[in-house]
Amino acid sequence: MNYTKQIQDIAGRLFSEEKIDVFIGYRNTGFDENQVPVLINQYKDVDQLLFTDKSVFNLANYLKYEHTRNKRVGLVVKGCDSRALNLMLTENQVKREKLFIVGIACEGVVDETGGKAQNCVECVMPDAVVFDEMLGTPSGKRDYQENSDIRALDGKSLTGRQEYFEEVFENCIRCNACRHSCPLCYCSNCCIDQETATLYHGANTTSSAFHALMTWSLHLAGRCVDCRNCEKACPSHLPLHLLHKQNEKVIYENFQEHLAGMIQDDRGAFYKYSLSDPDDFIM
Amino acid sequence: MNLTTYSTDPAGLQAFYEAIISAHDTYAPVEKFGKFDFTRVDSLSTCNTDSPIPKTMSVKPLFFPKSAKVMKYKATSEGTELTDTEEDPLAGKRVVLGVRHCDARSLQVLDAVYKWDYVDTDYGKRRENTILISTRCNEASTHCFCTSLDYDVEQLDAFDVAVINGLDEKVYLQARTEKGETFLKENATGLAVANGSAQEEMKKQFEKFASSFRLKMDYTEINEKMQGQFDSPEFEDVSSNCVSCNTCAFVCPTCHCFKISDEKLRDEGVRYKSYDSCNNVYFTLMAGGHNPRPVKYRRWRQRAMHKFVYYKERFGVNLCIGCGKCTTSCPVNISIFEVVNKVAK
Amino acid sequence: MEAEVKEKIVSIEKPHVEAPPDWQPVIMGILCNWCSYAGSDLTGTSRLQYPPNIRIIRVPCSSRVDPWFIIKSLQTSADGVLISGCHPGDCHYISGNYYARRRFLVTKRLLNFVGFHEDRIQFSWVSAAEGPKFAKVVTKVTEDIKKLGPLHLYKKENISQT
Amino acid sequence: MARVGVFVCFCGANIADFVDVPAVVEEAKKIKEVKYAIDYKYMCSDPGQGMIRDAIVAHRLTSIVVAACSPRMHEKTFRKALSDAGMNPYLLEVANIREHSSWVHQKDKKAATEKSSDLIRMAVAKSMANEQLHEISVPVTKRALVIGGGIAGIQAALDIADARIPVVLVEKSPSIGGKMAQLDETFPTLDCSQCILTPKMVDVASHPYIELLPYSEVLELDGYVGNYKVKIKRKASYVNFDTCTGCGACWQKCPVKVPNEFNMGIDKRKAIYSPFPQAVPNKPVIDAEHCTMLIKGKCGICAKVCEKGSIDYTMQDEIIEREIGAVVVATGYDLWDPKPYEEYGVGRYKDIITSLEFERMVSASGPTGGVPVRPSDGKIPKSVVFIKCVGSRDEAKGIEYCSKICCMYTAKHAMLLHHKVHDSHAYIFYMDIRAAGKGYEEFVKRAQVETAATYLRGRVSKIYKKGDKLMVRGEDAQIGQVVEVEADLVVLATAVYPYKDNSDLARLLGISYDKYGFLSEAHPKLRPVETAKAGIFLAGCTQAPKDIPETVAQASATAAKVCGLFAGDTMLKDPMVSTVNTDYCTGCQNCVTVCPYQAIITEEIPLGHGSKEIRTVAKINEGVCQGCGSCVAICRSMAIDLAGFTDMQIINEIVSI
Repeated sequence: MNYTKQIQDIAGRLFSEEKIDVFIGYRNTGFDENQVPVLINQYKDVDQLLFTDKSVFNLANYLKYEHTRNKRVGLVVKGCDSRALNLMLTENQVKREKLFIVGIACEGVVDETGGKAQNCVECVMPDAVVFDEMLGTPSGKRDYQENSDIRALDGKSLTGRQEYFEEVFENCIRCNACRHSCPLCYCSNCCIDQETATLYHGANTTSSAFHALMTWSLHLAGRCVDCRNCEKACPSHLPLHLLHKQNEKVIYENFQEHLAGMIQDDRGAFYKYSLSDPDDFIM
Repeated sequence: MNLTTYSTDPAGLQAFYEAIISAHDTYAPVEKFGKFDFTRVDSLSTCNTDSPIPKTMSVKPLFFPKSAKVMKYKATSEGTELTDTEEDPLAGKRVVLGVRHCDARSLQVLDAVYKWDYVDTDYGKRRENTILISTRCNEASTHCFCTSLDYDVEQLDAFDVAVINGLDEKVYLQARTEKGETFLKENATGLAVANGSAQEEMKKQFEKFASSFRLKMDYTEINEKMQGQFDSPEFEDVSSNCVSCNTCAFVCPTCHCFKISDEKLRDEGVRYKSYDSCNNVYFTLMAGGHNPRPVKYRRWRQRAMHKFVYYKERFGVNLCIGCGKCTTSCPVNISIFEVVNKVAK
Repeated sequence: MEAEVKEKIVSIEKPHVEAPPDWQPVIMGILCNWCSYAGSDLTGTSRLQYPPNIRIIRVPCSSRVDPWFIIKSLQTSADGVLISGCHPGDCHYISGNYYARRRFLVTKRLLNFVGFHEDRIQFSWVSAAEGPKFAKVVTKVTEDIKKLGPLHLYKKENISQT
Repeated sequence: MARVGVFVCFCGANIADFVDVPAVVEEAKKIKEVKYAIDYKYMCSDPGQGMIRDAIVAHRLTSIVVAACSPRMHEKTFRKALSDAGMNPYLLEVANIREHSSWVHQKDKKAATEKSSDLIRMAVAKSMANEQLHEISVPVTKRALVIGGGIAGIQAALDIADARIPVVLVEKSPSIGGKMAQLDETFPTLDCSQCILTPKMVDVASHPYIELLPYSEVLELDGYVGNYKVKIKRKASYVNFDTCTGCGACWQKCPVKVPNEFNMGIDKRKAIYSPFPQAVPNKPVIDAEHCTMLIKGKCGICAKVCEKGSIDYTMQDEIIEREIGAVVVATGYDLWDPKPYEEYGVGRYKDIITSLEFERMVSASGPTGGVPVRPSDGKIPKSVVFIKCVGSRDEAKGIEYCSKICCMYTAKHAMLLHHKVHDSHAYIFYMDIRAAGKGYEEFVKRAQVETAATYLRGRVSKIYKKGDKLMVRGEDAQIGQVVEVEADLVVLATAVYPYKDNSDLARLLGISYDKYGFLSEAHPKLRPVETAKAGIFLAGCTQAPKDIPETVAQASATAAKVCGLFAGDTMLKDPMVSTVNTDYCTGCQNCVTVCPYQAIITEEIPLGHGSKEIRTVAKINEGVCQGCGSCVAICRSMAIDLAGFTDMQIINEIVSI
């Protein structure tokens, strides 16, 4: 997977035709194998751009910040990124006409060890679902498969899960990197920073980490697109995807909903209902 | 002050560590979720005293924890009554193994602010009761630039005992403070005092280490040039791909900004002091709604200027020790080294 | 034949401390105004008896219940939570309980996933006419939670005890 | 500083016997914010309320907690007490220590006392976050819409219009009158239906405050109580009502014959028709489905014979809009289709008819001139079997409920049959005779005596044909034997069923309906004419089966409700509605999606103070919001809060115990 040249061409064309003000892509860090996001403002910088299987970070996140507000933006999105973008469009966070979306038919990115990342192995939609121009050959939607970590944890006893997660929440330092790196956490005033939360869970204790992460994962239930920006950002390397994949699993299995962001104007499972939703857990 | 150097081999070092662990409250890097935290250990096998640099968190939480109780209060119909919190869990006598030189230096830097106009007694007590045993690195990591900063890495006395690898599988334990000297006298029983070649071997080791750095700069130049760069347009550029995630400040060994929060339950409450970060939008939000740093570049400017200008002006040292933890942890690998070099151009 | 032997799933929480002998659970009850609160009133007017461990909060509709309230309750004094609303189709506000039902399922499963026994988070539909049902539900929930013992997971520190 | 007053009620012995009230008061005094706590025997009594009023002034209280019975019982009472003392009534919280404590923990006084203290603590904590709320005043459009021109709609329209409130009366058929116009005589007085109804119909047509829209349907209802906007389709009648005199020349000459719905299809009407002679308005309409001119473009006779030139074949449906403040739904009923009763031979035997067909036959103005005849051969029946509860009270084939009016009208039918055909005999199969009502039982008795009708208690199991007679086999439960009756005519008292488009209408209006399609009242006992949606009321059989007096009574009740609603220029509404904090709103509009009342709209505001850029945020229409809180719970940024049940209030309650 290498679309470096195509992306440079597209960005160059867009700048020369004055169709965009800023282009968001990836560049090399210059000191190691990793790639980092880059925001390009002018034609002469387009040769920095590249795209390979190390282009991991979900660029839709940058549409939250002041750099892109009210500007015409070009950006590169993989399958998962485009689903997040789709939700941002549905939730009126960005205007479609201000975007030029370069969609990628993604073949999966690599994780830290250099192997194919877990979320890419389990990816349900490698192709961008919203785009102006598509690069690569779309391979189409895939079947939903249960996350292997969830299956492993489900197999554990309740005590086992409890002990595991106690360690997770203990190790959270409440830096909020997870929420800041999430494209769908775009609220300007997060509920966790409001008085209703801080009066009772204002400090960085384990108890407030639990409180914050639970609230966060429930706010992303039915919306998380499994791009794992949060996990990449977490300085404590916590397995945050577990919370989201668990919610995704419950929603997928019980409500027969589309996975988050797959189709336009689909707001996610919590914002609609079906008369036939399961009722057996209610007395 | 006469500081002794002892000599041993890796097995002897292990035995030394084991003896410490059995005799003292000992903290050492323990792997959790793929990164190493300084945690209380009961045996050497559970920790890694030579944990990889990019994956090791700083020692800061042992002195300035992510959340600490400051005081308690109880409100009744008569009024509000204040009490001290229970005993500080970090105040006891303890030994920390596997600290890196840079990390230890950070405490020296922090001492300046903690013992400044207001003396933080909790912090002071924690410092006082801790013996730091530092391992000198053999090779610099990708984002390391400690040798380019305003302290002598080789002769650093920010820790009590230095562990340095010599030639031929030799390991030297060198006391760097009197506290360390006493500690080694008590604990390094059975270890031979190093012979004359030790100094030379250690110097060689340092030279080899110093030559392994990818990043090098002249801090005096940076300090000087940064002063006039408050309005530099570069800040906007270098912060453009920042996601304001706060990670850099939370993992930084020298970042010491905190927030005070009162957590209450019924009529009682605890006041906590917890980490905060100047990269947080709320950090400078005022009660009236005004925020002088509502945008990323201003927050980045604060971060860079504080580290290399303001702190230097006030305390004479840089608030950066070149450990590279922020760059490693940053989801988009923004390097403070790159930032200051670009700005100071 | 798949000879996969699954680890036996034992649904017990790890006991943190022994329950004191006179321990009584606290159950947070959040009831919708139109059905369940009215139903609980009817339990009272009918003088039907149930265990005194529940503390009832009135909300207009089960859809007013943010999963937050469940988390907050479990993190403060509650050992268990009971949320009750109108039967499907009976919602005073047309569709509130349908939205609530989805949230409840996901919340319950998530909390169970991270280590809470599922009996600690319970839901019921109680109509304004179901006074006896309300008494039965509260009795059952109380018994379930008594069996589980005090909840200690992620509790906000109990200040007076430390 | 908060100064809370706690008032604990003994409720006579109701609370005091099972809860140690003085101990609860002492416990309440320990709460930091509580500056005054006291108990009293009956807090809701006048002296009790007086204590609250006095304490508010004497102790400068900032919020009040009353620990007594359920807030559903006396919240309003105590709020009034606060108002009287000059305090905002919404600074009150009620701790329910009767229904939730003393009455349900009668065996454990200690636990009940502890629980009561906890409930008070929660109420005090909640009151800490209480804010002063003010009833919302909503402007009112003083015009009512009545849907349905049967007796319910007519009565409602007349009563409202008599109060000088303009009424728009919408009727889907060409004439008002409804089912009552089809009846001959009415029980229990046997007065002529037309005689009592037609004057009312004329009143409607001539009333200066009523805008009659016959041959029209409601398409859309927008807005909220006091401020609805309705879209009405006026179906093309192809006759200019303004110039038409109703002379009748057109329908006399029209060559197309169509089964006459008004007469239950017993005879024929023309393609241009007025449903019945006393129709109001008495103007014909052209049935577009059958008129050859409209289908094939040939004929045009009516236009030729019309002296006024009122026929206009090019007329189109017209959509008109009206602003209204309240709606009365009076869409009435249909008869249930007895098809599932195959064993009766419904559909196979012509001489099995429904009660309404019988009604048309015995009507003096009916198709048979007031004489019942057998549809098969036109002979006058001598032996007539009436079967009651066809569909009603039959869970297997029909519906569960009792249609209420069949017992009475069957007795009436027996009487009418006796009057019209003196040598006839009526057999009536029944399950029970339900004749509760003024003069009803007497009427049934009278029918039994006067007509000597044979009442057979039991269900009919089978009807079969024998020669030109129908053999009705059923059980006579009183003698425990199967009986067979030879009948010339069988009349089925089929169940009263909601008008078939009722559920569609309900959805359009945004009100609820039951599984049959009857529209649901807000409360079965205490709010029987209101719906859950403010400003929409129900009259007549659209809500449940009813007889005429009940229908008229309910219609008048709706009129009273409408007049009450319109009594002032604005109307006051509970302030427990959602509010948006635009600083926090991200404009994701998920709240717009989940609001069941479409009460949330969006507005554009400046991005920041003085900024030229705009952003979109949610805005609550206070008049529409019913305060369910659905939007609050799904708002991730917590930008929406529900007055009276704010996040802070509920969390305060949660953490207070």
